[in-house]
Amino acid sequence: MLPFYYNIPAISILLCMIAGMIMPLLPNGKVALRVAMGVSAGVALLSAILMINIIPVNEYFTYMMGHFPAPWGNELSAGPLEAMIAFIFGLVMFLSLVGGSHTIFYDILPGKQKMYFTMMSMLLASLLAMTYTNDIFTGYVFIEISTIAACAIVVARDTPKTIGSTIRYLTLSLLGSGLFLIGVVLLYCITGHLLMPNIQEQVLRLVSTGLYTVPLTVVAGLLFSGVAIKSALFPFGGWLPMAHGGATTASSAVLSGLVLKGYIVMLVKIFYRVFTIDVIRDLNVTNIMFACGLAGMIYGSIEAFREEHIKRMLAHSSMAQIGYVFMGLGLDVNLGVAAAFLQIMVHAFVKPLLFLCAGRLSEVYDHEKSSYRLRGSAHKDWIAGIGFTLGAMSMVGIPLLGGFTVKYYLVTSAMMNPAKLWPALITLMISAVMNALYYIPEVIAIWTRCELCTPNPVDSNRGFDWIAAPILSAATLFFGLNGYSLIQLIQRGLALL
Amino acid sequence: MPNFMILLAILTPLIGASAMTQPFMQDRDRRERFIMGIVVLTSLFTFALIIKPPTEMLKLFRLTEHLTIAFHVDGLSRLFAAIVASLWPLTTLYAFDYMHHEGGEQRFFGFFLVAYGIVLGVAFAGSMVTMYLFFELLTLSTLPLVMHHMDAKARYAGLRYLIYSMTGASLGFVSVIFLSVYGSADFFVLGGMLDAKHIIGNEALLQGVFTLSFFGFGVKAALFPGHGWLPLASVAPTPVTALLHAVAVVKAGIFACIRLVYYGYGTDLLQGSFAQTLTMMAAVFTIAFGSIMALRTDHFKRRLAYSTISNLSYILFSVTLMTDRGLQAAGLHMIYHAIIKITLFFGAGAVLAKTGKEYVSQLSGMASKMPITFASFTLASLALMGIPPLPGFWSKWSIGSAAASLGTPIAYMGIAALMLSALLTALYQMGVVIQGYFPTDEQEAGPLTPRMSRKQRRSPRYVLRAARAAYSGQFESRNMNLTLLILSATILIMGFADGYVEQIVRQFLF
Amino acid sequence: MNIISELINDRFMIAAVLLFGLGFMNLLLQKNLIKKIIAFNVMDSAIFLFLASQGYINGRIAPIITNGILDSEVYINPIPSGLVLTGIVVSVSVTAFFLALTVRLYGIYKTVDFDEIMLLVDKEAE
Amino acid sequence: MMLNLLPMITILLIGLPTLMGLILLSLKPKKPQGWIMATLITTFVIAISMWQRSTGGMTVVQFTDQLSFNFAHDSISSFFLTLVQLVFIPAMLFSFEYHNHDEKAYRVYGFTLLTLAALNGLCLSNNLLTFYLFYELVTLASFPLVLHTGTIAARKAAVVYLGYSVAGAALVLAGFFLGGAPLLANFSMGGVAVSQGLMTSYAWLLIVLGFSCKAGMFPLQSWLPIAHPEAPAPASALLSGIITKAGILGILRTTYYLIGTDLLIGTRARNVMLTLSLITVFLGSMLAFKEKLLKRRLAFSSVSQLSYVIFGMMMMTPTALEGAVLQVWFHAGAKITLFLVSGAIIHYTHQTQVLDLKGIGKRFPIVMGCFTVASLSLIGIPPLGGFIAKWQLAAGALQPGTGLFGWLGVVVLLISAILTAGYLLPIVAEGFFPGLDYEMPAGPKPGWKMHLPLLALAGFLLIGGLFPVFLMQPLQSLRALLF
Repeated sequence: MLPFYYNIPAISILLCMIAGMIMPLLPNGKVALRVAMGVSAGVALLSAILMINIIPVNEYFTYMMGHFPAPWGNELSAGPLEAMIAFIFGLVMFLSLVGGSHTIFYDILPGKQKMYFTMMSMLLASLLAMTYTNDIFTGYVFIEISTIAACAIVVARDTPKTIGSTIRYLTLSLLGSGLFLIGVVLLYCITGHLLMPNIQEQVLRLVSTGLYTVPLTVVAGLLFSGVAIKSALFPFGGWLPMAHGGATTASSAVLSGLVLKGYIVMLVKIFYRVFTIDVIRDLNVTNIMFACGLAGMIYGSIEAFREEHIKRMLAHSSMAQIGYVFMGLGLDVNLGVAAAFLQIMVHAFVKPLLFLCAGRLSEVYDHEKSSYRLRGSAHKDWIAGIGFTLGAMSMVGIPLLGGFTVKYYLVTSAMMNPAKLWPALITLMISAVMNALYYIPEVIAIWTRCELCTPNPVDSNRGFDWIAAPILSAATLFFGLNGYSLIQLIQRGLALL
Repeated sequence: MPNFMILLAILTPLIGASAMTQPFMQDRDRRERFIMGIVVLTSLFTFALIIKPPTEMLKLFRLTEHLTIAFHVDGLSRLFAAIVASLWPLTTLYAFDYMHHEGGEQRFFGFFLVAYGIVLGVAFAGSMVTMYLFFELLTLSTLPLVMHHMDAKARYAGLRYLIYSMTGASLGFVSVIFLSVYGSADFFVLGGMLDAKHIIGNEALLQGVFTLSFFGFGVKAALFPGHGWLPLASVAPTPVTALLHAVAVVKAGIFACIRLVYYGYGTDLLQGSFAQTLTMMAAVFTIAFGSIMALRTDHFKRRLAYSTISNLSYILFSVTLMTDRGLQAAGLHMIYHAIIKITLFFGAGAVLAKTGKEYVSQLSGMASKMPITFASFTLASLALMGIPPLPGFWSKWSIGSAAASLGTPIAYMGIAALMLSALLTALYQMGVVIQGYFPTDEQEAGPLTPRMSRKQRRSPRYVLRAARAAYSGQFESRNMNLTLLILSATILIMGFADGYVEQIVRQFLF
Repeated sequence: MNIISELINDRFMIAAVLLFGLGFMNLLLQKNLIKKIIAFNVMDSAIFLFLASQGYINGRIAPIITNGILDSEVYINPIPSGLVLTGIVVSVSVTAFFLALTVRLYGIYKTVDFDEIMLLVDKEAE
Repeated sequence: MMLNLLPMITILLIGLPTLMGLILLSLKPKKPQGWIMATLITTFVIAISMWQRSTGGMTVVQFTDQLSFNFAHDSISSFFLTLVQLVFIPAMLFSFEYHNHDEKAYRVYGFTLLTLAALNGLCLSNNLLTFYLFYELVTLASFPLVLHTGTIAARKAAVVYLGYSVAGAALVLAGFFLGGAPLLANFSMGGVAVSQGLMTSYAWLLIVLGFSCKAGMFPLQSWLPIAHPEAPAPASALLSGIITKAGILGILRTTYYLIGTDLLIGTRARNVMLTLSLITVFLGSMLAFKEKLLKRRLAFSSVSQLSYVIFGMMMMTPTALEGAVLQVWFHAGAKITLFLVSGAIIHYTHQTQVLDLKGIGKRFPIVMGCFTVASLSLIGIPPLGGFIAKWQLAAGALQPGTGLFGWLGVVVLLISAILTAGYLLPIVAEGFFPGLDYEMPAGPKPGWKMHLPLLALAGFLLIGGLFPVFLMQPLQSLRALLF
């Protein structure tokens, strides 16, 4: 009889899916919202239990779905890293729902609200599945599910603009998943397995014999480019600003904070558990990641600097932040990958914080989104103001906040790889300056009183004021102050993959 | 002195600032009493720390294995903190009158107090990352002050200020990491925090990184490539230009550079390296460049800003000598230039505030209308020119002799630059004084003070009355004159007591 | 001679690659939304064809136990077929979603040309 | 007895004029003449009473262990001190009449007195730091004189004057830095600097160049002909006649009392100075010869004449030094006379061009008489003072061991003397013999306040020429001490 916490991954996934299915049966959106919040909170709780159980003993286990043992059956695998990620996904999903609930009911037609929460739950389910799965084909399936769910929560606020951007988003996502699928299929044809450990031994055998290096490179490339498209890495990121900028606040928060990261988590898991990092290094995929990452950092920052619509600006900045992640992955050093994961976690908190606060602030001038029109809004809603300021500071990289820790570890790991040190360093510096240039004027604008503007009284959103904003801000500070212990945890988790 | 006093000194003004947002601060008298109270209290704490520095370091958070947020009070901190803590109350006093006609006082004084706390934070920072933290915060807290007017000009100046500072900060950030990785711990130690066994083989790399971050922190000190923001920033209200852009912020930049050279990388690593050559050349160039630009500028405050640029590079030049004498000379000029330049700016501000004259060429004959202002301005100008025994001479003296004792070609170039800039200083300062005191016939000044009969004029009562008239004249206001008089007195006293000042500086630093 | 036989052996794979390329390019570049959807389906079916062809082994039968033969040497590999089924389900659902969006847009703008639609959308935005 | 005398005379010589000057500037009295004269006479009496007495040093402020303000009175001090007081009285007296219609006269008087104070401090200062202080103060106190007329040109001239002087001071400071500690010692006979080889001689060169700027030596001479003519005549007389001597004193102190001649003879630095001084002598005379504006011609003549002094000091032979000191005295006398005369002419005829001075001698016989005497002295015609000075200079230059420069110097001096005659005597000739067709215009005549100073100065030149002993005797003792 295996201990209870072995079931937690499966339970949390199934919990979300079931919740998603029952949503349409619920009386109205308010109830559905509560259910969704409850589910995501539950997921966070379960993952916390899982963490408590496995992190101290540093355990990594696989969990068999159904009754077929490997190599036929379908497995989940979990370790400290997956547990942490799952916890963050659950928590942030919960907070986004809590903080964004107002705008959800403002933006979305009553008829569609229940569906919206269905999609949210499905999204969480697919994210968790992508994190936990031990079977690459299952991975593909959940990628597709997440695609549909993500597009759905974008289109939920159904205006022509969002529909249009959704179609663009959908098209590119489909291209991405197509590439991913063909990669999976090729891998299966080469190795004859779908479970990561079994594939791994085949791959290692092939590599040792030196056969099939070209097909392996092709496979790695296909998987990478599939994920790159879906997580809006530089050349493929065109769809992101429209989609994230147009969606309702909660959706943007979740999309920028979580969805983009889910794919990357899965990619890293594949690279570690299927190819092993050394093979990937030999296949030169990391160099491409590195280059694309740097390009993304610069491009995203510049675009964000030129953007005036505040939410699109945040979306552009997400592109830059994804660039940080891929740079970390591309550095060829374990600390770099760890730093990338830290960035994933920090950004998972900071970006929702920024989106939620921006949403609140724009409510002050009845949902006006252009930066210049937000002057003085922070005085009307000082919690959102402080939250936004904190997030912006973290993005700029002020010590004591998460952003600084990430930057520190990225540079430190870059110093271990002299070949990539200077490009990484210079790009980091440029993008840091750019960050300051578009975040700080924003902060100043929201804090300067303006006489001409006519703010309308905002009804207080208790969920946001008392739960979402404080917790997200606290998390930002937490990452700033405990970087060392976290990075060690992550490294231990990576070692187990 | 327990070491949590440091936090007390840093936090007091911040708390005070948070009170500024409250509506009950609308009332002017109450607000001014409150602000003055906070500022004086903070200065008292600071002086307590300077006089009886706490022995052990105050470690707050451990960010990573190498980075710690820590505070301590060492010689350099005491020096810098003393300057700041003694000038801040004066500026506050001055600002009360000045800001009265600028408006937006609540916001202004709020950030003014915040800046005080943060500058103290820079002064008492015990580790590289702490200093970096407060450095960034300093930029953010002074930005609203630069953009105070919120018109296009101010916003443009603010943006430039932001770009320059952030670029500088990100260059400095590199050093934060390299020092922490190549060093044993990132706490400041006189002589360098680097770990000897890590240095071997990486000298060139470290020197290169040092050069980068020296220019990075030099941005705040208006070192040549990064000087562009300072003249623009003179759109800010005068108390800001005077205190922040002549003393607090820019001296913080220099403070950081000193930390970098003497407490971070250590002079042993840098002495005689290409890093020293590069930085020193930049400083030398800036000295000449600043003076020339100052001479060519007609806008009063901008002229002073350029003069600040050149004078700051005196200090940086002396810092890059990388000898103990150089460090001491730098400290000396830090003190003296602070007092002199703040006096000059107050003079300029008084003219600007009371007559709205912005350009030197408009000032002809103003001296007869604002006697005290122009008297103190002249005194400060002489001090800046380096007329013995005024303070400017002594600091220039120690810089020059320190450079001569180093004796490298660039050091001699530096002396030449000092001399050139002495000449130019005389020209651009005396230009103002001449305008003030000797209006040409073409541009005769307005009505002078009322003439009296000889008997009246001989009588001592007249002298008193004249003095009183000057003290609270129609053009000059009480607080401004008070500050100006205090500062002039300080300049004179310091000039004659130079021996003691140098002794104190030496005692602080070594 | 053997080149021909090679080609004949790999006929499924070649067809799959051609179809995939066709679908990919159209999905990326096609303006007409309906054609986009079709292209997507072509692309997916290409992958399924490929997968199925990989799983099929000449001269064997589907793994359905009818006449009591239990020797696994007789049957083809069942897993690819399973994967294909899953894939078909996924692609069908995506197609449905995509079509739904298209219908909404057509309802608003009376056209299925994506570029035109985006132009109209931007015009509305102003 | 001397020692406790020093504080008093220092206070009186420096403090009294300063006080008077400040009072004038602040209270702007209408009729300050009496007070001013009283001050001047007091200082004069003190200077005379201290004639050739030498006291020990007196530290006023001790800044650091090395840097201090230190005063002393010795032979050289007394030479310059006496001269200063001597020439200020007539110049001031003259300016009373010159400024009789001037609303802002108090400003001239006040700054003149401040300049006097600064000059006195200069003569009494006993180390280079103190000297530097008063050197700067002389500049600051005297440039308002140039500024006084308040025209744009005057302002330009003042700024030029200021700039050059400060640049000179900056050079001195640079020399300080190079020379280092030895230069901080108190002045003492024959110098104190321990040999530091090349660096010291270059430091010396820098310092001397810096001082030579005030003395208008090439290449730093070009401010002088711009600034001096712009000032009111009495002021420009003082500028040209006595304030330029501040530079001379500086050179003399550094060379003979700080570095010491032994260290310098034969160094490249010294040769540079000799060459420059000779160039200036010739250049100044040439330019003066070609100049048409009277006051500027006189200014150029100062450029040339002062470099006689520098040349004399650079020869570093006892006789040449005597010549230099004598030249200081008699050039001061002559040049002040000339400027005052030009002032009188300007005041009463508003003529500034040389060519307009036809028959001026017939109109103002006494004034032009003094002009003639001064010119002759400046050229060096016996029995006037200038002759003795030039004679001593030449003799000193021709002493054994002076080498090429000696001969060269004498030749240049002769040429320059001829040129001097060439640019001064025609004025006299034209003035007294305008030709038959000249009829004298009617107009006001100078009063006693102008005549008396001129006559006094002319008399001084004559007496100095006839009985030079009162200068020669102390000079003998001085050379005994210096060499």
